[in-house]
Amino acid sequence: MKTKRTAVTRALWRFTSAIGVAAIAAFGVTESHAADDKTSITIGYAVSKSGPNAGGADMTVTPNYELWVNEVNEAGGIKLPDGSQLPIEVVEYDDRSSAEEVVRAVERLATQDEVDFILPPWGTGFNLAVAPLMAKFGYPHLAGAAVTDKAPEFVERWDTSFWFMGGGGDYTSALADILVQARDAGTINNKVAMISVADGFGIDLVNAARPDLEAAGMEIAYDKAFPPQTSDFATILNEAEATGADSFIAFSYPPHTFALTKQAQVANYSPPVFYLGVGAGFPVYSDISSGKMEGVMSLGGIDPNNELNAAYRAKHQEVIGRAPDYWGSVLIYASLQMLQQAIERVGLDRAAVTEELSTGTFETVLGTTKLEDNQLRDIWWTGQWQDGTFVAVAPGDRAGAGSVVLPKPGWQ
Amino acid sequence: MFEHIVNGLVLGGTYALIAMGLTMQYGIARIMNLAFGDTIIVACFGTYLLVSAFALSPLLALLILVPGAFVFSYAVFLALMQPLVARAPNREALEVDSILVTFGLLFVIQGILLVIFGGAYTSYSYLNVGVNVLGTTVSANRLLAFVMALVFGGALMFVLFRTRWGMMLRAVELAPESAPLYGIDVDRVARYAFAVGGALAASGGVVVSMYQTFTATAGVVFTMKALIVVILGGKGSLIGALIAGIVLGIVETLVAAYIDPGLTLAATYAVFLAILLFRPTGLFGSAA
Amino acid sequence: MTLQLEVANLQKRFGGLVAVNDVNFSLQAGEIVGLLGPNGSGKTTVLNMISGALQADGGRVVFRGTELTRQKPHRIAQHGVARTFQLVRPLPTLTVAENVLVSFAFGRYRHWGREAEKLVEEKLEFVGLEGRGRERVGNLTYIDQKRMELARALASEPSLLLLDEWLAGLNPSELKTGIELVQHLQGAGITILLVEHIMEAVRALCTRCIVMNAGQIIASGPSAEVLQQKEVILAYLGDDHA
Amino acid sequence: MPTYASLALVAVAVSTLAAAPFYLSDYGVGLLIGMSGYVTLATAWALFSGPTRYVSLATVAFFGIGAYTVAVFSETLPYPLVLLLAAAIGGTVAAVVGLSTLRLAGVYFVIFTFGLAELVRQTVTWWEVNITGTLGRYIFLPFEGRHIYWQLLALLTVTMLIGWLIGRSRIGLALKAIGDDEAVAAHAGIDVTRTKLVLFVLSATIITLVGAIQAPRWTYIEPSIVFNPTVSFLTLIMALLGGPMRLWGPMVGAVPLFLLFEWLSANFPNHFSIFLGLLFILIVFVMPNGVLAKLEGIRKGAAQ
Repeated sequence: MKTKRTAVTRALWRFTSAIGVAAIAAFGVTESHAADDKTSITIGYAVSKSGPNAGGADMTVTPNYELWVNEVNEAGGIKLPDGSQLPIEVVEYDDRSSAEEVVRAVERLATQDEVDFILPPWGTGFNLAVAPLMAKFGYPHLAGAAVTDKAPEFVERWDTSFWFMGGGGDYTSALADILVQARDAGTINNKVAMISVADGFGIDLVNAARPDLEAAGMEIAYDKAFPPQTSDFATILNEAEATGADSFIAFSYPPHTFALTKQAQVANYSPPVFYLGVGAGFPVYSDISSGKMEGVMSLGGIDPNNELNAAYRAKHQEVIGRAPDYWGSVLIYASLQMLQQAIERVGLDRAAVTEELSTGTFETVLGTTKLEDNQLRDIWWTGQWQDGTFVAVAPGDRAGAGSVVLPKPGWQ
Repeated sequence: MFEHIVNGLVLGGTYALIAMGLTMQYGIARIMNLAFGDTIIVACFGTYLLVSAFALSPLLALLILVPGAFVFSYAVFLALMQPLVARAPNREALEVDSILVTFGLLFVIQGILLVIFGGAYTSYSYLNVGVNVLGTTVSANRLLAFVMALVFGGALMFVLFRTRWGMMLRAVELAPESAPLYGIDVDRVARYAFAVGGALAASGGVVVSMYQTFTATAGVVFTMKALIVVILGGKGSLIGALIAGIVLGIVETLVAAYIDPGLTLAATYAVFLAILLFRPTGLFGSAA
Repeated sequence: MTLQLEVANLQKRFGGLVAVNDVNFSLQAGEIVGLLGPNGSGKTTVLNMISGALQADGGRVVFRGTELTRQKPHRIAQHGVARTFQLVRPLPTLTVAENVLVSFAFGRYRHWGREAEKLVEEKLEFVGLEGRGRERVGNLTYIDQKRMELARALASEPSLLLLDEWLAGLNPSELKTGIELVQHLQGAGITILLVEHIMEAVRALCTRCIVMNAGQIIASGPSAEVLQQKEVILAYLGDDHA
Repeated sequence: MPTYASLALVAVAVSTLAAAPFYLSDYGVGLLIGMSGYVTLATAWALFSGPTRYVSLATVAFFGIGAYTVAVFSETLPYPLVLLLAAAIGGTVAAVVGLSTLRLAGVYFVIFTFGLAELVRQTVTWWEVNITGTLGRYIFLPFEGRHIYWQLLALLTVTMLIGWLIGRSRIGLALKAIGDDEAVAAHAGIDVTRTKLVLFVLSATIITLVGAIQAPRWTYIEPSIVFNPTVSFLTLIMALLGGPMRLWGPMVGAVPLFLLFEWLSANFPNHFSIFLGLLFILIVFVMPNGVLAKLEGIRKGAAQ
């Protein structure tokens, strides 16, 4: 009996010591550092530096955060309304591509590190995961790398959220317009072959595209989703080609976009309309397609004659060592500039900054920018590779838009 | 139908190539190497570096990376696996230990790649031209993978069945407990088998990098595919890995063509689980 | 005498090899019967089929009127058939007492709690391991592990006990103790099927013997007679020469 | 029987932990959520895998099933019913899987369970894309961090209680016997298949509930978020670090490891993977049987 009792005591000792460790850790981290003399503006962010999301974050989000911080600090910091100028101090975490991690990282930034502002993570899902917290703690949430049709609804739900990339329907209706014009001009037939990656992004877009295309009277001859891990597209392209459709649309991620391009070249499949998803607007796409990307379409695009944008691209190349992509990067960079200008106007009071972001007008790399209902609507929806540049072609009535050139030339 | 078979064969060639390496490591060296895919990714980045920085042909990269991977894998076995083998009381304990250690190794390799190359998607083009095979156009680089799988498979098969060293390998695979009775140094054989497995992984990586986009964190995808093929073929069986890889390629292609591309992976796992349940020794494995 | 176990037309193949071919025998209550034969003659295979470790390819095993043929091992144990193993198989992470407790907890009458602890103590005392219940089985000597295994088999309170070379490897004085233990069991009304090579033990214990060679029964009857038969001697001699 | 004093000690510990959200920041609560989540996962995992030595990588399959159930039904059913439903689905899947796989041994079981997690993920993805036509799902439940934490704490307490009861019961003895030698266990009268199945289902049901309880914290879920294989691996390594054969082992492994990960990701966001990997290797080499076994070894060594 004696030995039994000691076993229980020992177990309890273990239990209490485990709790002790937990408690020490929890208390240890709650002591906040006193911030009487402010010597810097702290900006925190959690992005995926490892795990499956790292590829996307590393292309579109992280480099722009780094570029912006670098620029601000080189200029001596952000000028506050009281005349002081404070440099930015960064607190960064790796969310390891895990939703639970990103949520906790934001809680940590808000309640333990007590940073002045929090920049969002990469991806629609993760932006939605942190949105309730950002609203709860009163941080403006500049959701950059998130495509969602529900942005208006989210703005109502979380009034500190701002959405910079539009929704799936914006991109697909712009594409449908282009197809209708080309069909009516007799350049292409009525058939569309469409594939999408089976995750949030692909499904959002394909769900938006179906009604748009049907409303436009196009016939969807092939419509399949493929798993994100797919690496071989020979069969899918064969089947798509066999439908006789003149338009091929893929709502894909970079690995698929690249693989589709390579396979299309191998199979010499070059339909008049060749529209791909994320990745076709990456600078590296030119290497991927061996320089034969003329006529390929995708989301985003730039106005090649816009000097602001050209300067941004040059600066990105200089500081980060590579060019930004032609879609999301510039939008995220613009959101940071807006944050900076809002701080310069109203100081570090987060509510005031949120209000200013919502109502103010800003000079950014996109030109004069103003949000509508907390959303950036002045976005290029469709771009096309023309003479080595990914030129914005829709909305066609926006200043600086190029015109679509169809049919796409062969893979020469 | 015929074109799907050809496409499936070519796709399966890649699977076979990478799976043969794992079957050497798992079947003969008895190490369940979860970092196997990361060896492939290292070779991908290595090739990319040699191609982009030194303008080397990816085929020449083979000559550098494959011996490099052999030495690296040999060293890994010596440093990390040998002590585990020595202390393991039985096969199960070694399996659990090796899963854990190689899981750690996976993170170390991945972490180093992330520090050096970042998390970005990486890709380049080489031999991305169509080749007509019996009326079906396939890409030259994938065809190369297929041919390499056959050549390496054939060469290894020759070594296994026609040389003394091969006989020792097979002895260790079939009866690791009694092999020492015949004067076979099991540890040494295991070291070499592990190193050869690593070299095969690297050769797979070089070829894969020619047509597939890779990131520092993509290794686990290759590990899983290779593992599935190895289990399908029967662990330790090279011919099994070769055939199972090709069968898997054809199954995936047919499912994509006739059922739904969205179900290719589900089909893969379903086939895999069914084999595990009904014939756990694999299609070509020796009876348990 | 009542019929305890009836084995009829038992068959087992491994691949192309016929390990057990048309084996028939029966045991009466309270008997100790020896199952003899050279190595590889199929004795252990018969034992494995009775205890459910192997599925018979043909034939039947009926125990006290219950068909055991396609039952799982744990059902057979609960019906009252217990066994030991050719090489001792202790449960290494359990204590000696826990090893025995397992059979009380899941055997024929499923004892648990204080009552089971008491029964375990009794069984350990019976096999000569009194007071050693808290030890790890790894610390026991070979003979003590054998004792423990017997205690474990008895703890499922069987009416038929299958002993697979339980006396092998004992020195002469241990053997004497072992034989006495088995005789005690008979006194307690347990029927015993004994696979054994030690002739001294067979002569001392078994009223009847069944001799197998190459999967078949080649002789059976009262021990004294069977052990004299030419065929039986030949089978053993052949084995010794191999 | 435990003394009243030790019972009181447990009661004090649980109520202290339950009161923690009132004096901790949201981040503190977040830490406790993460910790209690992983402690529960690791303890539930070890309920089955510890004694039987069946190394399961299916943790995330059940975790994800729980999260998805909440996402699908949170709008239409009352929350407690959703939890019950999640438990029922997780348990049913585990029963079906268990019946077909528990005869696989060793590494085959490991690989099977990993494949199972992927199969579930692929099937859910395909179903959502082709049948329901959506992929991401939103969970708008009015829960704050502390509500989730309390639920997890309750689940953890129940799990520990179950583990403690099992350790003292017939089935606990049966599990240990099975882990040592299945054939001997069967011949002693233990229904090996049923015992393993019961424990597998129990363990999987608890894991499913962890996923279900944590899901509202992420607002939006999709297969790549909830079927993240890292969950399986971390659960495994935490349980192994502490020692899966002991009731307190998984907790002793999970708490420090969790805090270490947190510290690493804060202080070395760019080198996290490398440290994590080195740590794994170190654990295997230095304390292969878990911290508790190591501690006992040291204590024994000191006593001699």
